[in-house]
Amino acid sequence: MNWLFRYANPHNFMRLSGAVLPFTAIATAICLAAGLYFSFSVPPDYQQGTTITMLFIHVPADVVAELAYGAIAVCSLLSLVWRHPLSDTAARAAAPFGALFTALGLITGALWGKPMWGTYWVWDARLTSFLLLLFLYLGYMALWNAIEDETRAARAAAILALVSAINLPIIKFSVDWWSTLHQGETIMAGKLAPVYLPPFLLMMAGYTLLFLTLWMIRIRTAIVERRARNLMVSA
Amino acid sequence: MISSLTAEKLACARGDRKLFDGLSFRVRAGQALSVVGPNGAGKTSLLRLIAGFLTPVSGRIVVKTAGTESDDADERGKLIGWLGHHDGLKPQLTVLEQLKFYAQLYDRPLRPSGTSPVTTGEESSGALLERVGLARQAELPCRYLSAGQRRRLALARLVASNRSLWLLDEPFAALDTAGQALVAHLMAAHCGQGGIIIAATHDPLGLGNESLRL
Amino acid sequence: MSPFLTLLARDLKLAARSGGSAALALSFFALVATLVPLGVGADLHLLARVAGGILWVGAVLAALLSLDRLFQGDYEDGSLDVIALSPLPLELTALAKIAAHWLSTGLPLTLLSPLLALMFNLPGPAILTLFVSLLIGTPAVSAIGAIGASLTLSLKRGGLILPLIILPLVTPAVIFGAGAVSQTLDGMAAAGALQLLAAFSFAAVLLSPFAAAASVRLNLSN
Amino acid sequence: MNFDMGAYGAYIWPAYAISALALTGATVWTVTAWRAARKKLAALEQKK
Repeated sequence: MNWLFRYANPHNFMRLSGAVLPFTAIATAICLAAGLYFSFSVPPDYQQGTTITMLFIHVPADVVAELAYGAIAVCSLLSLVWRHPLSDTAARAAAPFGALFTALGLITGALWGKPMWGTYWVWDARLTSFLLLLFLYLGYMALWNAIEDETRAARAAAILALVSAINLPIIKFSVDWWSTLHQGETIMAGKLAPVYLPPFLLMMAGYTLLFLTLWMIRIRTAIVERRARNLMVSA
Repeated sequence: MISSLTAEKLACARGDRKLFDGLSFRVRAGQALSVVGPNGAGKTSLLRLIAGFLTPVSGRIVVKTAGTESDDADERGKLIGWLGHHDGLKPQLTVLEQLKFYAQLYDRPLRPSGTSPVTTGEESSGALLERVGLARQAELPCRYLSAGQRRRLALARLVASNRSLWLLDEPFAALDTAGQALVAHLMAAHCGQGGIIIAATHDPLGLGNESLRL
Repeated sequence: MSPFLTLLARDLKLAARSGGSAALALSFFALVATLVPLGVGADLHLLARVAGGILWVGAVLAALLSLDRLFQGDYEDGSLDVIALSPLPLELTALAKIAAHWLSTGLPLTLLSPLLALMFNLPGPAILTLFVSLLIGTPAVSAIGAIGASLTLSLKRGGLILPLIILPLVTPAVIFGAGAVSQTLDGMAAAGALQLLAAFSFAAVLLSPFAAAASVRLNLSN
Repeated sequence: MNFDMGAYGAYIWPAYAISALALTGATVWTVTAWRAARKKLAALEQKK
C-alpha cells in the first residue's frame, strides 16, 4: 500500500494532479468534440431510427454514475481501513458529480422512453435502479452535510457508502426480479451495430475523462480550502 | 487486579485543535490522580482517551495487571468504571431497576435484599442503595430524582460495576456537602481495595493525592 | 440473565413505558391503511391488487417512526458510554437493540397486518403470504434501520435524514415481500420470493450489527 | 453531419441540450470554486 500513500499525500497529489490535469482536460475536449461529430454522422438505426443518438449520451451518463459510486466506495474503504484523510476528501468530491450523472442518465432515459414507449417514464428495471441510485447519492451527501465535525462526518459517510455498495447489487437484483414479475421492458435490446461504436466509445471516454477531470479539480479545491482554513485558524 | 496505569507522551487533538501534547504520568494501585485545569483544557478528553473512546494522535497508555502489560484499549475497557458528565439514567426506570440493569449488564448481578451472600463481598442491592442514601427511593422512577440523587445513583452503579480503574468526570458536581463526603468515602474505599482513580475535577480530591494540571 | 438479554429486556421495558412506541407505530400503520382507500377509491378489486404493496410500505414507514431514537436516547443521557464499557461487545449491543426494536414494532405490525389485509379484500392465501413475508422481512428493516440510527445518533434532526438513508437500502425487502403477495394473488407459488426475502433478512441481521457498532464507536469519540 | 432527427428531434434535442447545459454548468461551477479557493489562499499567504 505504500506506493499508494505516497501519491495520496495531499502535497504529492497537488503536484501530480497539477501535471496530469491539462492532458485530461484536453483529452476530454477532443473526445467529446469527436464523439459529438460522429454522433451526428451515423445513419439512423433500422429499428430505433434517429433515437439511436440518445444512446451516446444516455449510456455514458449511466456508466459514469455507477463508476462514481464505485470510486466513492473504494475511497471509503481506504479511509476506514487505512484512515487516510485524502480518501475522505476524494469520496466527498465525487458525490455531486455522481449525482449529476445519475440525474442526466434518468432525464435522457425518460426523453428516450417517450418516442420508444409513448410515455416519459416506464418502470423499467434499469431506470428504476438508477432512480434508487440517485437517492443513495442524495442520502450520502445529506449525511456529509448534516454532521458538523468533519472527521466524524467523513467516517459516518464512509460507513454508509460501504453499506450501500454492498447493498447496491442486491437492490439491482431485486429490481430486476420485480421487473420480470410485472413484465417490464428493457431499454437496451440487442447488440450495438459496429457503425455506432466510434461515437459510443468516444462519448464514453469523453464522459469518463470529464468526470475524472472535474473530480481532480474538486479534490484540489478541497485541499486548498483546507490550507486556507488552517491559515485562518492559526493566524 | 490492576497494578498501574502509565501514560506515555500522549497527544490529543479535537478536529484541527491541539489539546495537549507530550503528556506523561503514572498512577499505581491504591492511588488517585486528580486532573485539574480550566474548561476546554481537555480533562474530559483525557478521560475518554483512557476509556478508549478517543484514540491519541500519538503516545500510548499502558496498563499493568498482575505481571502482564497491555496498551490495548479494549483490554483496558474491561477494567474501567465510568462516571461521566451525564448520569446515564432513564426517567422511566425505577432506582432499583436502573441499578439492577447496570449490575447485570456488567455481569455482577446484585443479590436481592434479604438473602444471604453466596460469595464474600457480594453486596445486596438494598445495602448498596442504603450506602449511597437512596434506600427510601428504591421504587421511585428516576424522573422524580433530584440532580444530587441522580448522581448518588450513578455512584451506586459505579460501585456495582466492580471495576478497578475508575474514571470520574466531575464526581462532586451537583452534590451537597453530605454527598461530597459520600464520594470522598467511596473513593477512599476504592483506593483502599487497591483500585485506581483518575478524576477530572475543579476541586482537589482530598485524598492527599497527586494532581495533574492540564 | 446474560448482559445481552439484560439490555434487550431493558429496551423492551423502555419501549413499553415511554408512551408505547408500539401503539404509535400500529396507529400510524392503521391510519396509512385507512387513507389509501380514501385516496384511490373503495373499489375492492383494486384494493386487493395494491394491498400487498401498500401494507408493506406502510409497515416499513411505521417501523421507521421510532427508529431514530434507537441509540439517540442512550447517547444523550450518557448511558451509551457506560454500555460501551460493559462486557457486552458493541456488535451485540447493536443486535440487542435491533431485536428490541423488532419485538416492539416489527412484530406487532406483522400481527396487525392480517386484519388490515381483510379490510383490503385480500383473499386468504394472500393474507397468509403477507403475514409470513412481514414476519421474515421486518427484521431486515430493524437491522438496516439500526445502521441509519447509529449514523445519525448525534444529530438533532436525525429523524429527517434517517428515512433518506434507510429507504433505498430496504427496497429489496419491500420488493420481495410485496412481490410474494402479488404472486400468491396471481395463483403462483410465492416460495421463491419468500426465500429471497429470508436470505436478504438473514444477511441484514447478520451484517448490520457490525456496521452499526462501527458507527456507534465513531460517535463515542466525541 | 446530419442534424435532421425527424419527428424524434423533439426528444433528442432537449436531451442533448440538458446534458450539455448540465455538464457545462458543472465545469463552470468546479473551475470557479477552484479559482476562488486559490485566490483566498494566495491572499492569506500574502498577509503572513
